[in-house]
Amino acid sequence: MSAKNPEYDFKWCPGCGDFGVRRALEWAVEERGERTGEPIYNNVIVAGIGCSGNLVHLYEGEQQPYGIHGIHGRTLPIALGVKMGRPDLNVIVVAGDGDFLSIGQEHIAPQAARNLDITCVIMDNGVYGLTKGQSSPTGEQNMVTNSTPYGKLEVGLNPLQFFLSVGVSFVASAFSGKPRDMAKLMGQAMDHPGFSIINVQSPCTTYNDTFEMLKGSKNKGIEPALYDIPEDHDPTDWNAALEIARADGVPVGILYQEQYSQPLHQRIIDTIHPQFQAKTVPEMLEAFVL
Amino acid sequence: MSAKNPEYDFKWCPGCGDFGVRRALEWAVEERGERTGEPIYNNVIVAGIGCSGNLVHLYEGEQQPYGIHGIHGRTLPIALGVKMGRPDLNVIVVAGDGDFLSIGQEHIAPQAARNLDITCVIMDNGVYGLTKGQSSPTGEQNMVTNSTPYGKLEVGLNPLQFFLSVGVSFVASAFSGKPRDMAKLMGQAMDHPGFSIINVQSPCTTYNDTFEMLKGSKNKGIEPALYDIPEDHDPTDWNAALEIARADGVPVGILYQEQYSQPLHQRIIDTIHPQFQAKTVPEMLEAFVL
Amino acid sequence: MERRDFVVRFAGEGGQGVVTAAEFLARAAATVGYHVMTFATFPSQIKGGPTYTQVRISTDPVLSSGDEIDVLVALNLEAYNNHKAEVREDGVVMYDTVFEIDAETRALGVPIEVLAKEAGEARSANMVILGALAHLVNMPKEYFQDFVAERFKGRDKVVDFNTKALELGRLHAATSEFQLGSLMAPIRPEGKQILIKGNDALSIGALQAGVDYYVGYPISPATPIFIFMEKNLVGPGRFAYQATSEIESITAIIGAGYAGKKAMTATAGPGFTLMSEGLGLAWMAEIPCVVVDVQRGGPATGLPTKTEQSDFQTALHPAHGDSKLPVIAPGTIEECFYSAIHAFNWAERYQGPVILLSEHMMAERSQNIPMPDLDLVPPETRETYTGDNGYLRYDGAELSAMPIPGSPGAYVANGSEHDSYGDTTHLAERHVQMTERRFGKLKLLEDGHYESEGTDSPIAIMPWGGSKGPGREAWEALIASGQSIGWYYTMFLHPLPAKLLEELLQKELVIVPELNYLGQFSSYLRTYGIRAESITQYTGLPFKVSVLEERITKRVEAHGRGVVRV
Amino acid sequence: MERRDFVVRFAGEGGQGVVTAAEFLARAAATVGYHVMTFATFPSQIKGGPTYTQVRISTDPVLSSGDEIDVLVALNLEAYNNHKAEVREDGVVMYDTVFEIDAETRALGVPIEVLAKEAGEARSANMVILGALAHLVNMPKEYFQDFVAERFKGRDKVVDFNTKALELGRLHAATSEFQLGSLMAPIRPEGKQILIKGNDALSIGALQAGVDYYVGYPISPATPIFIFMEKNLVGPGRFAYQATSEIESITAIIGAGYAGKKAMTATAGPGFTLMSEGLGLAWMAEIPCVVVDVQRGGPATGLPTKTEQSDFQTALHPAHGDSKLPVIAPGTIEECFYSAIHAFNWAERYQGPVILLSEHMMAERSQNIPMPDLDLVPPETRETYTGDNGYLRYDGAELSAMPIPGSPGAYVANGSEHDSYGDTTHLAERHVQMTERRFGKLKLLEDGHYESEGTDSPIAIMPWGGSKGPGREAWEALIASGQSIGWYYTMFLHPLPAKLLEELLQKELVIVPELNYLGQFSSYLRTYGIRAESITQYTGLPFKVSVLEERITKRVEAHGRGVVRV
Ligand SMILES: Cc1ncc(C[n+]2csc(CCOP(=O)(O)OP(=O)(O)O)c2C)c(N)n1
Ligand SMILES: Cc1ncc(C[n+]2csc(CCOP(=O)(O)OP(=O)(O)O)c2C)c(N)n1
Ligand code: SF4
Ligand code: SF4
Ligand SMILES: [Mg+2]
Ligand SMILES: [Mg+2]
Repeated sequence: MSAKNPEYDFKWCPGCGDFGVRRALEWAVEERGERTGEPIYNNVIVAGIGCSGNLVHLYEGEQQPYGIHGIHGRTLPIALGVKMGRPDLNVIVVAGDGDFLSIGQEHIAPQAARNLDITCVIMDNGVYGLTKGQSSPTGEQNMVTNSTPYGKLEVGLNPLQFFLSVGVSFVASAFSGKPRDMAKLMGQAMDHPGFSIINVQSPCTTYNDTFEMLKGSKNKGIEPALYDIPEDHDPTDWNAALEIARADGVPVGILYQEQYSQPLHQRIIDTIHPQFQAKTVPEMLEAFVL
Repeated sequence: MSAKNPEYDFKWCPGCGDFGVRRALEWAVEERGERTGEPIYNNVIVAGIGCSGNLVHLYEGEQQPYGIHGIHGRTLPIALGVKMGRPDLNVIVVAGDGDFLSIGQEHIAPQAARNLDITCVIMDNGVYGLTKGQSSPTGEQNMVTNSTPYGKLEVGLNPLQFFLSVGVSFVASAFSGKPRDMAKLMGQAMDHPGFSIINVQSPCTTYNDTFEMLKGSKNKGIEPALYDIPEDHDPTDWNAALEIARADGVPVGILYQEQYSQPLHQRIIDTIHPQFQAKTVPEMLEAFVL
Repeated sequence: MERRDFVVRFAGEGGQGVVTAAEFLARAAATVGYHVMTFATFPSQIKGGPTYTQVRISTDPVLSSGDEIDVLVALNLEAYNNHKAEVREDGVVMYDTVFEIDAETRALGVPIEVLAKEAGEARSANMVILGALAHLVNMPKEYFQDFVAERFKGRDKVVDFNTKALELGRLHAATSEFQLGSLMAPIRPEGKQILIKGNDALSIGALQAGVDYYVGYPISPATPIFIFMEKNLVGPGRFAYQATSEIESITAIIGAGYAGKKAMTATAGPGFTLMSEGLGLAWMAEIPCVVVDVQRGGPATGLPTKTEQSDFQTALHPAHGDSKLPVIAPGTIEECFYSAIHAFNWAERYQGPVILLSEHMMAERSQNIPMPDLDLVPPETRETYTGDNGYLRYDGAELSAMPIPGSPGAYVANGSEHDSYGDTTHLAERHVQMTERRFGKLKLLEDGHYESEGTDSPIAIMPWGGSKGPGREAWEALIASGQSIGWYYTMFLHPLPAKLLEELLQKELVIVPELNYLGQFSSYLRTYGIRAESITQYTGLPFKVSVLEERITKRVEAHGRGVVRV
Repeated sequence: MERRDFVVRFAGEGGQGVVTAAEFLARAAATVGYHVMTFATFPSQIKGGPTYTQVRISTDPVLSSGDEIDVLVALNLEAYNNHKAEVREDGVVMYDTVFEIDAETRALGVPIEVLAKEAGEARSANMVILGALAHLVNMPKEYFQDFVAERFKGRDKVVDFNTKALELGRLHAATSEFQLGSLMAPIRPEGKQILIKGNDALSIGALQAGVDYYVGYPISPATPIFIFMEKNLVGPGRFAYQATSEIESITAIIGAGYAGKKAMTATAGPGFTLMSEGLGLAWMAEIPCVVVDVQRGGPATGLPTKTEQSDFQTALHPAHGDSKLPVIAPGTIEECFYSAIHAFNWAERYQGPVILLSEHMMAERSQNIPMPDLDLVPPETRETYTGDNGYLRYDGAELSAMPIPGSPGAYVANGSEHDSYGDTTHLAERHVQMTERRFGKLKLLEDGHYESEGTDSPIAIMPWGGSKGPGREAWEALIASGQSIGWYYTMFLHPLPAKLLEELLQKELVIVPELNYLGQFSSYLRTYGIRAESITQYTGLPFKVSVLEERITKRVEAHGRGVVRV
């Protein structure tokens, strides 16, 4: 977009993790297009409000997907609207941890229960970037930010555990520094027939630079927090997934994927359509005739 | 209230489970008052909107607690306001499953992370009673109601699992038909220094009469769904609690109680107060002097 | 004495069949060709609680539910005490002899249950009452009998005991000396008639408009629309669903509207308020959708089962920032049907959110209306973009065709201020252009129709919404009594029909009867420079015609004496 | 040429020190006794993006940030291109010689970095600029030198290289022929002065009022208030906390207000809209609380870093049903302080929610003001109930003492319509009584003060909020030029001071300069019958004084020609 649109001038800070996420998403969408033959305009990106949400304007592929950049915290119900209005579209949510897990948190469990067939990419940086560095739900207890000058009082939210607990049918974890791997995960998530979430560690270089913590530093003797989920992990095993989510470190890969996942729109086609005989307006009115 | 106030004319339907909950709460509050010597007016009941929420007006003890009967779904943040404004008060939330788990669901995980020191009594009847029988989050998949004429599409929410997963520090399950037992649980929940929730099976005799399912019927050969949590269950064991929550049947008793539970207001006293030297207004202004 | 008109009120405890009896009476009367209107009010509780339902039966079209009661059917003592004052002097109280009332000249005790059992079935209690009622107004017994026979066709036993109950009730009443004159034979209205409630009429109107996406959350008095959609808005390409809150409802229909659907939700005040932020987004991003607010008593949780017209101000400006949403308000059950089509047409035409303001009063009452004319208001559909990629969605100062996902022309629908592509911008010129673009589109909606009569008079009355009926009845009475007052009415509240605005600006005084404290609609008219003033009422009940007559007359007289408006 | 007034704009990319330079200049100038005002605008992004900050320095009190630029300091080519048009004819553009500009007569290239390095430290670039600026207006070099010496006292090296950089900048400018005359020596204002931003002044005002409970959620431009409270509102009995959303903020402060606290939150448009439902509850249940809305450009996510006065309508009627909330809007930085006290006083006095409408424009600008007088507006506290149990909390038609949990007098604060106990009711008479009670309490707030001058004139101007400054400056110029126009101003927007309302009703024309499209405040005045009309602007920027002068003059002339209002 910015390529063709000189008026749009938003920029992420140098080194911001979101650059990698954007690249990965471009690749994944392109790859999906090539694979399925669907045009790019069959994709709709629903973006949250935050530095992260600006991804929707910065998408710089040859062709651009549709986008909605709405209001803070409401990506999921907007996506519900798009997807259930047009189940043929590929719907992708991009949002920050504040947008998705604080003000927008209420919308996660319901989509999980419905198994809405969309893919969410969460740019988790542990802070509110766009409003300049306040505490976010995923920030750890005692963390000092400008909104928690004496240390954050509440326990940090473990997003992967939360997603699993409320029944999200595809849960993955990724790192913005590895866009190729992430693009692959995104492709798998989009192919998953149901509600999928990829929680991406996407560090905020300005307010919460976790690159070193994530990648480790040989010089400073810091062990990397990131690790690849072992090949032998069975992603259909919910308990094993929960164990990974609750363990130390930041896993990369698919934690959980429900084996027989039937998305909401499919359930409707399977259970309601056969039961129902649509009435016309004259037929409906007829029922009220005196 | 209704005793002294002839203008108030709300009534629950005959047999409604909420009668038992009210009785239990009256007992528990009275008992607490006797035990602690605190007057009844130290209690504040924050009520949801629904048949259940009317409990706040129907409280018929000698003396009445304070009450807030506000807007649909907002019991918890209102309780946050009361409790953190006045940590010396005993704050009790009474709400229905629709109020607490649908529109109000977003407020649960944050209070759990904060460990707000209040007690919630959820009257779970699997439907929206006051709006005449629509589907609620705890209703089961395929359930037919007037809002799900072709069967509910999404998976029913398991409230106990949800509470445990988001870190509620005291989780119990009760049955409205056993008010004495429930009163005891309520007393324990109020004594727990942190966020406690008692999920009460409180059947809606008009729209979802589950008494038979819960209590069973010898005549019809229906096994009761209710069972007492075995004495040997260790309520400090989170995994064991989760197992109970995920298993079949409706447990009665305490599933989980965090052993070292430090509520939000205590954390502030312990961590912030020692760090902080309060400035006066003149001191603050002085910092801006030219 | 011949009567053209007759009002019965059934009052008792919820669960005593008050609503059923009234609906049965209304349907029976309408079936033989009378005009009928019901009115119900009850507490916000499921079983029990004081409830009453009123039925007005008339040989002429009915505009209001009737000021005074001809017959009060009291099913318990409390009901008797609460309602007796509203019985007209020559009216009758019919009460169940299971309780005693204080001495009362015009009271007819009926041993309802005894007679019903005698007829063979306690459930036929309502028929006993109807039989007695029939006698009181000298109605041919065939009316009800035929209706029963038709209604329960094939279930002979039911027909039998109900017919007997009717007869026993009639005979019992005949033993008394009470009589209210004779209700004239019905003048059967021309054309097919339907008996329908406002919520149902509105729902079917929406289907006629082409609604194909509905997400809603239960709330009185809008729930019946939601339930109607859940049941009927199904099949390929259609979707109706229960949200977890009104915030979800509004944002979901915005997503659907963006995706090309005709999307709608319905709610009442508390839910409407929760939709505020979403409505601001729909306005800003230019996304068509329809939000029905079936008003009830406010503020906050308010009075869920009472009627009020107090959401107008908030409907105009639900969200922060510069916006002023299109608002349509039906004033009759018929208009509930047509206004739903207009609402969708507006949403599609100007590409934005439209508020359809209904009221508890209309939502829950039954009335006979002519079978709606499906050709009267042709459904419109937005202009969609059919070109290639690289489209400037928000170019220029006027409406532009809307691209739909799945076709070329991808853009970002943006809740931040944006440029022609939909990308975020902070340029002053853009904000000016886009603000003017958004407001400019309202011009497309200024051609709504309106009613005007007696336009020569410098004084007019102009009710809105559900106050149309009582307002009209009062106006007709005032005209008949020789007063000179103009009549204006439109369901298009914002933007007002341009010509109507011009006409109103000429008036010395425009009197607006409305059911709220603030005089919300007259305040709105005054912002345009119209010399408008309200007659307000905030009891949770509709206007009585006689009260309106009196208050209008007083205001007109004061005007004559040179009293100027505030 | 002697000058009393001087405007500099620093423009560049975010991160180039634009804000720091301006703040430094303002503080230095204010320290020696000038009056100063800054104005900043930047995109909604963290680093980079076109940013500018303007500083006005004057020997007299400053009312607006200045229409035309005397000196533009352009730190990149884009900044130069975007801003050069606003430089006055005899002004100067100072630009960094790292880039080239097209031929321009009055442009002074400064090798900023080179000179800074020469001074010994690249970080002293800003001082090079300030040195050059000092030369342009012939400012004694001691002003900045002394300020640097004081500011960095004890850090000799820093004092040293900054002083050098100042001097190098000055000398470089002196090699050019540019001169803007001499800025007159400052006339030091009497009494202690502070240099402060609107958000800080408002926060301290709230503390002075006795706020003891704050729950908030980050949002521009209100975040600084939140952060101030997080830092300062701590200690026993006090609480400041980050909510998960604005719905949580508002309902939490309602709970706290009920529990006896002076509770507050601050937000901007999108958050304010989300608070609508809660505000309706606070009105209905009569719970004191203060909600600050620091307005930004709307609607929806809108223009987070631009200024606008477009939330007024929604502030009055945020929620469905009959309510009309008290609204106070400060118009200056000083008023930010005092209005916060008034807002709490109102909330406590009438027992309900009060909206304090600030603006981006004031929130983010620095200005010197006299040290606030802590005795001027004594904090008020609600009347609390001290009797026994069995109290009728909502009895009668007037305010009644409020019981506080933990003391006798328990009742239910109810969002449904209620009786005197607070229990839910559906009775018509109760709804009438309670509605009148709620609105009647507003009478307690009608004694606000206001400014009025030139009251003989049939025409007046009456800006509100942040448009007060430019409006006043324009008015003073018009009066000086011999025009006869009255001046009205109040920060008490609703309810208006009763006497002011009376005065305004006498006017032939009240002109309201305001930063929104709809003319929201003049519309509101027209609902009272006042012949008000707006001069609107919706660019996201404040009014220029010259533009206002011209537009007011035109309107007054049109009035003279008999043009009547719409
Ligand atoms: C209703 C509402 N409240 C608050 C805001 C202000 N706001 C904008 S972005 C943001 C948080 C962003 O945090 P996150 O989602 O983590 O995104 P990030 O910037 O870190 O990528 C907030 C609170 C808003 N736009 N709307
Ligand atoms: C914002 C809002 N939306 C909807 C409603 C309507 N409403 C009242 S009670 C209720 C649901 C009640 O269900 P639940 O909480 O389970 O209580 P129950 O009646 O079953 O005890 C709803 C949706 C409302 N009052 N406010
Ligand atoms: S503030 Fe943080 S999240 Fe935002 S753009 Fe900068 S680095 Fe990225
Ligand atoms: S509807 Fe159900 S929940 Fe409500 S009072 Fe009746 S039985 Fe109880
Ligand atoms: Mg973030
Ligand atoms: Mg329920």
